Amino acid sequence: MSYEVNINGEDREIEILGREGNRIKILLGDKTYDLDLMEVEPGVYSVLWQGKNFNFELTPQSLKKYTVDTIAEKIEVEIVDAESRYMRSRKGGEEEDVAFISTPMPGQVVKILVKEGQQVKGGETVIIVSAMKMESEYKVVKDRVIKEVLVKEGDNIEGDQPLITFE
Amino acid sequence: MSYEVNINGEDREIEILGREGNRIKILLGDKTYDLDLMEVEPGVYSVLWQGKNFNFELTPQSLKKYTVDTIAEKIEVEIVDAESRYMRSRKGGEEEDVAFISTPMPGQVVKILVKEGQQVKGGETVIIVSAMKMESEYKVVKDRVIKEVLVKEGDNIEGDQPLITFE
Amino acid sequence: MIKKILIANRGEIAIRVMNSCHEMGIQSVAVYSEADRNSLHVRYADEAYFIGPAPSNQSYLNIEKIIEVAKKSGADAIHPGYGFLSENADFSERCKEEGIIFIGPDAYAINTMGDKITARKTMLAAGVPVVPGTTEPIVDLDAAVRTIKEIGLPVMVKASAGGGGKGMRLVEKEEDILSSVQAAKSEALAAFGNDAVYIEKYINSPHHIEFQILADQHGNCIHLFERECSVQRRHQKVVEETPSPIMTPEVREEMGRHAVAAAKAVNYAGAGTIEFITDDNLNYYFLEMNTRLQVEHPITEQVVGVDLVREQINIANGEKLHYRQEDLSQHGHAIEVRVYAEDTDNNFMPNPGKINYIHFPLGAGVRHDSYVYSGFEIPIYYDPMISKLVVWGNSRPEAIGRMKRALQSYKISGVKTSIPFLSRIMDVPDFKNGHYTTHFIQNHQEALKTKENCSEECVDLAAITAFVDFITKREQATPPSSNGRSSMSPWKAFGRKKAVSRI
Amino acid sequence: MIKKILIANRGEIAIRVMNSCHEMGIQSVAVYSEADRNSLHVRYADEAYFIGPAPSNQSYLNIEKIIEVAKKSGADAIHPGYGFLSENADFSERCKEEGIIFIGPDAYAINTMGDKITARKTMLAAGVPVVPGTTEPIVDLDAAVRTIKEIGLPVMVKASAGGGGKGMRLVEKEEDILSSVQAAKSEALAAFGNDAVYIEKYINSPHHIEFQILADQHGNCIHLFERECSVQRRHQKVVEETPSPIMTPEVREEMGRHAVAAAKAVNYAGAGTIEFITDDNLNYYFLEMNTRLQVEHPITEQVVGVDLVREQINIANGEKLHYRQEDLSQHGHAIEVRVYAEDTDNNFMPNPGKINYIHFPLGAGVRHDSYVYSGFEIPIYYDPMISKLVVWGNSRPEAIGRMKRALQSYKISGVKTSIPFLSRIMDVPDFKNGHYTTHFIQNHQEALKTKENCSEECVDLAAITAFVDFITKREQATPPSSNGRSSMSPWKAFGRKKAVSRI
Repeated sequence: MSYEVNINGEDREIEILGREGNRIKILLGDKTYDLDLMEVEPGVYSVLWQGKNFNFELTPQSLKKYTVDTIAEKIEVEIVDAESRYMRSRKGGEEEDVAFISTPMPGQVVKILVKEGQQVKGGETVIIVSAMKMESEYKVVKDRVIKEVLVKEGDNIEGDQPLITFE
Repeated sequence: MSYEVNINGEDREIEILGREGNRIKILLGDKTYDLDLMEVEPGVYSVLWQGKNFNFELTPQSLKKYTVDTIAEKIEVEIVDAESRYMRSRKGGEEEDVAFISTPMPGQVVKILVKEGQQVKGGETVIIVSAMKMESEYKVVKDRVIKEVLVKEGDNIEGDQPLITFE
Repeated sequence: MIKKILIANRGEIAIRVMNSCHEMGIQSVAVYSEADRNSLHVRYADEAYFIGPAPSNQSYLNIEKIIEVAKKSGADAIHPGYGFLSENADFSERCKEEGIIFIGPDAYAINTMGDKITARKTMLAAGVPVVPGTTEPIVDLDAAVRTIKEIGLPVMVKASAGGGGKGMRLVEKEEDILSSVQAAKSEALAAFGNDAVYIEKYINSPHHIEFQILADQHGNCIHLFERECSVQRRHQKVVEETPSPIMTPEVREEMGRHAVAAAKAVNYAGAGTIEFITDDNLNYYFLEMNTRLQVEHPITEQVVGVDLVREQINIANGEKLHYRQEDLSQHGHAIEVRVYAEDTDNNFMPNPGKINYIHFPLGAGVRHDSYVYSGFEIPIYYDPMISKLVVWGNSRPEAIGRMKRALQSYKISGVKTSIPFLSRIMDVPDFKNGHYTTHFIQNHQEALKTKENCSEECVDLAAITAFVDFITKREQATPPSSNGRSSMSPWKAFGRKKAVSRI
Repeated sequence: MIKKILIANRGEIAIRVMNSCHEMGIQSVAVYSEADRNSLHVRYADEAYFIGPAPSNQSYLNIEKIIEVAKKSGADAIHPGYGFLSENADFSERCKEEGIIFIGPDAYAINTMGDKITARKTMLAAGVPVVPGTTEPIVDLDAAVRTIKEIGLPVMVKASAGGGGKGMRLVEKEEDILSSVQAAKSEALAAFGNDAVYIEKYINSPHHIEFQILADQHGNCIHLFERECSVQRRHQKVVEETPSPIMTPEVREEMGRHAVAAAKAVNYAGAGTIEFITDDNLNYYFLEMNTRLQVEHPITEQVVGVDLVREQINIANGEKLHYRQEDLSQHGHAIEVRVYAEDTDNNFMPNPGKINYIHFPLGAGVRHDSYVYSGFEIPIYYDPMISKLVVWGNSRPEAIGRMKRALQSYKISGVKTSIPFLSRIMDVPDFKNGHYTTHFIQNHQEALKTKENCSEECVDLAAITAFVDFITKREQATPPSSNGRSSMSPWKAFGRKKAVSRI
């Protein structure tokens, strides 16, 4: 899967090149970082880069959004994955005619708000999925008719699995 | 269910007479205590009795055994329930001829070590059950033949439910 | 001899008082509201009693209930801390009636000092300087001009019926006196239909300097030198230090003498504080007396070496003061900052909530008065102060360096705090040089807002850290697939192994 | 000027040194072994470098690796803390060769003081009293008797080839001299085939009293008074205090002068400690010099008001001492206890492990030097000291009361600690009165083992609490039955509600 991180509003590609214990090699944009990165307390990371020590405290704002508290300033970081790109593209008006709803992450179905054959309006939530203790609502972008509901409430689901398909 | 607590080696009956929020009324032996009892941090209790403040730190030693650290001394406390009494009676040589193995607490079956029809020797473990993150081995006291295994590994079980029956 | 003290307070000050009780072998009795059952002061006391719902007027301000608990528990004295009932003359009186020692002054001292006009008159009679000004409204123009010349420039002319700045004139030059008074009068007349004015000395660069005093029941009174409390935000002290960077030995001695005279004028017994407004030239005027322990008392303790709560208890016991004035001296320099759960970027809004974890700063010269712990939820009902961080240093620069270090290693997660704001104060050149007045925070708003930026690499690393956290947690959340290990990349296996070893 | 310091240590002392670096605006470089990646000293430094596996001979004692990191990081100085490489003359020399400032004395001073015989001779030459005794074995009976009379009673006669107490005789009375020497000699002959003996002054009630000194590179040297360290267990200090309860101003001055003379005799530069063995009559003899910062240095800092690490750095910078002897005085009383992760009931076995939570004692007069935090696992590879708890009080009794209070509010769960044992020391009358020698712990073994018992009600409440915890956790663990709420008693519902609200 390919990822980007949105840092204070700007998207940059990110890729883990290697990892062994705390040591991690990562590509951000065109820069490569060799790091010793450790979660020393819940949500608190110590990052060593070229000997320099950075202490970061992470506060998750949602599933993929973090506020990173450095000593100097707070940095807003959003993880951009396939789902985010899809969501964005829909927001952007250039709507893909997707055939189904899926989640990018493993989780559990909390609530299904539609039935097979039901007509739903654009913007309506059709399913709520919980992952990592946070719930996300998945909406349709335009008016659709529900074809199949492939999961039921309480189901554990893997990522990128069709959950609800459309006519 | 009737309980006793074994305090530094001595058994005394204990019963909750009433509870509302932190307030609890409890009978220990022939003494009644009206308490305000609160777990203020994990494993740390503040107990107010007649205004006096007692801070206790609990260290579970096993499912039913605690070391209670008071400021002055450490008290060993064991909860005595039906199971304990049964276990004790078996240890004491006065073996009941029980028809099945059961657990006093809800939990999950970790491992079943016997099959139906199998001959087992006294003292052999037949099933391992986990409850509250701790595993307990259940043994037969004398030589038995397994009649039925009513549960399978991974099953969630309620307390006092027959798990394995004997011929 | 006092054997058991009820502390009619909560939070850090309740614990502060209990500390001295423990050290003196005195039993302590806590009281708590519904919001405070799991507060540290309850666990810290020998006894603890519930006194009512969370709002303080139904609990910590409930005199009947507190007296009832004192009697039930057999407490022979009550320490009110600061705030709540600490300056309540009725409470002091009531304790007396009930035969319970109130650790604080009697109703007479509280009442006299509690009323601004009575206090002013009492101080004038005792020869303590007060801000020069008229006590009666003046209508006559000539009388006004005469009064201004008596008081001396600069003065503030205020409409006696006024408010909102209308009919107010600052007069700084002699040639402006007549025109200013006339302008103020006609403005007052137009606005309020009344052209009477008050005249008051205007303090140009005001400093808030206060003196700690201790007085026993036998007429002895000493002072424990000054505290400089000019770093204020909306009249709330933010940073306090002692000695004051603008003080001289001569003025200190004179102010100390006046502070003692002020206390003696109301037959004071106990610990108290005389607040003075002081200008750049060290002209000083009595502002008010706080007839209780101050929030900022620790800096005096650090520099003078006297435990003020212990002395309060000794005095309440009827003992004579253990110190003479000549026994006392100032040793080094102390600074206190008040750490609040507040959002300093958002108009200092209180930010109560649950503290996920807290690392207190430790080590040489650091004193910490607090009542919170990891997992504690700061109640919404009371003052959102988390702690008072106090440092001591051999010199003022050493103390400032130490405070910066301490603030840097002070970590609280879960609530927003004033720590970064306090840290920026330590960096403002005017603070470092000791050149500041009560306008300091207002005058340095920009500097105090300015945040350091991360370096480019720091931003990159912050983003990488968030990403790694996301990926790691996600891997950990993935349920094992049915065919087991085969689907697991070495990478995933690492993630899982780490998760396990962390448990 | 030193701009960046590598701290070749771990634990509380690494953080202690970094604190002074932060306060002085100096960059700090941490080094860490495999066991210390999540240690606080790593997060606390500006830079941190990995130096090898957990065992200290492969990491914190690895001179090559540490020099390599110093060069890589551009550190211009190395602070060794205490222990590890702090008294390693080769390391001091190697730093010099590499052009890195070693914050400590040169190889000559370390070597001279590191060898007992050389140190003794150097001290004798400098006029510093050493324990009187023979330096060569004596075979002749008359010579032995003459030597004993020169040294003065009591003396210890020891077989020169001896060990294990054989051929040892304590001589206290004059009439026993001849017979004792004869007995020692014949016993020695029988046991070792050699009847030569040593004779040494016997110190009856030994006190361990040490003097802190500071010396610059310009020949100036001052002392910062004494520390009393007689509360020891197997030669490990357990409690230290200053001033010593047995000291007099006259002896203090004389010992201070001798301490300065001792340091000057080896051209000492830096912070150092001269240890003396002292008897009840304040006769004192040089024992050894520690050519580094001591574990117990904070009590001197609290009472004298000097930051010793800051002064070490100033000295290493080539600065002249900032203090003259006459500038210094002792102010109040300080006590330090060393809190260990150990099982004092089980022969003081180290008890490393994970700290579930920790509440540090706070408030007036409490200083805490530590490096642990809630959730931290104390590594098994190093000294199991958790922290040094230091209190300051106006007087010795006030300091003792404060220490008791601080120990009482110091809570650590997860590992056994020496806190209860230390608390009992504070209660022993001989300690309270200041009447103790190095035999204190040995002589009060019973009192130090004796634990307070809970009252009958306390025992009941402890049992009830365990029971309630059991029942509550059990209810929470019960899966909801299929027919939902109907099976839930109000009691259960309460348990569940509570569990939810706790999240």
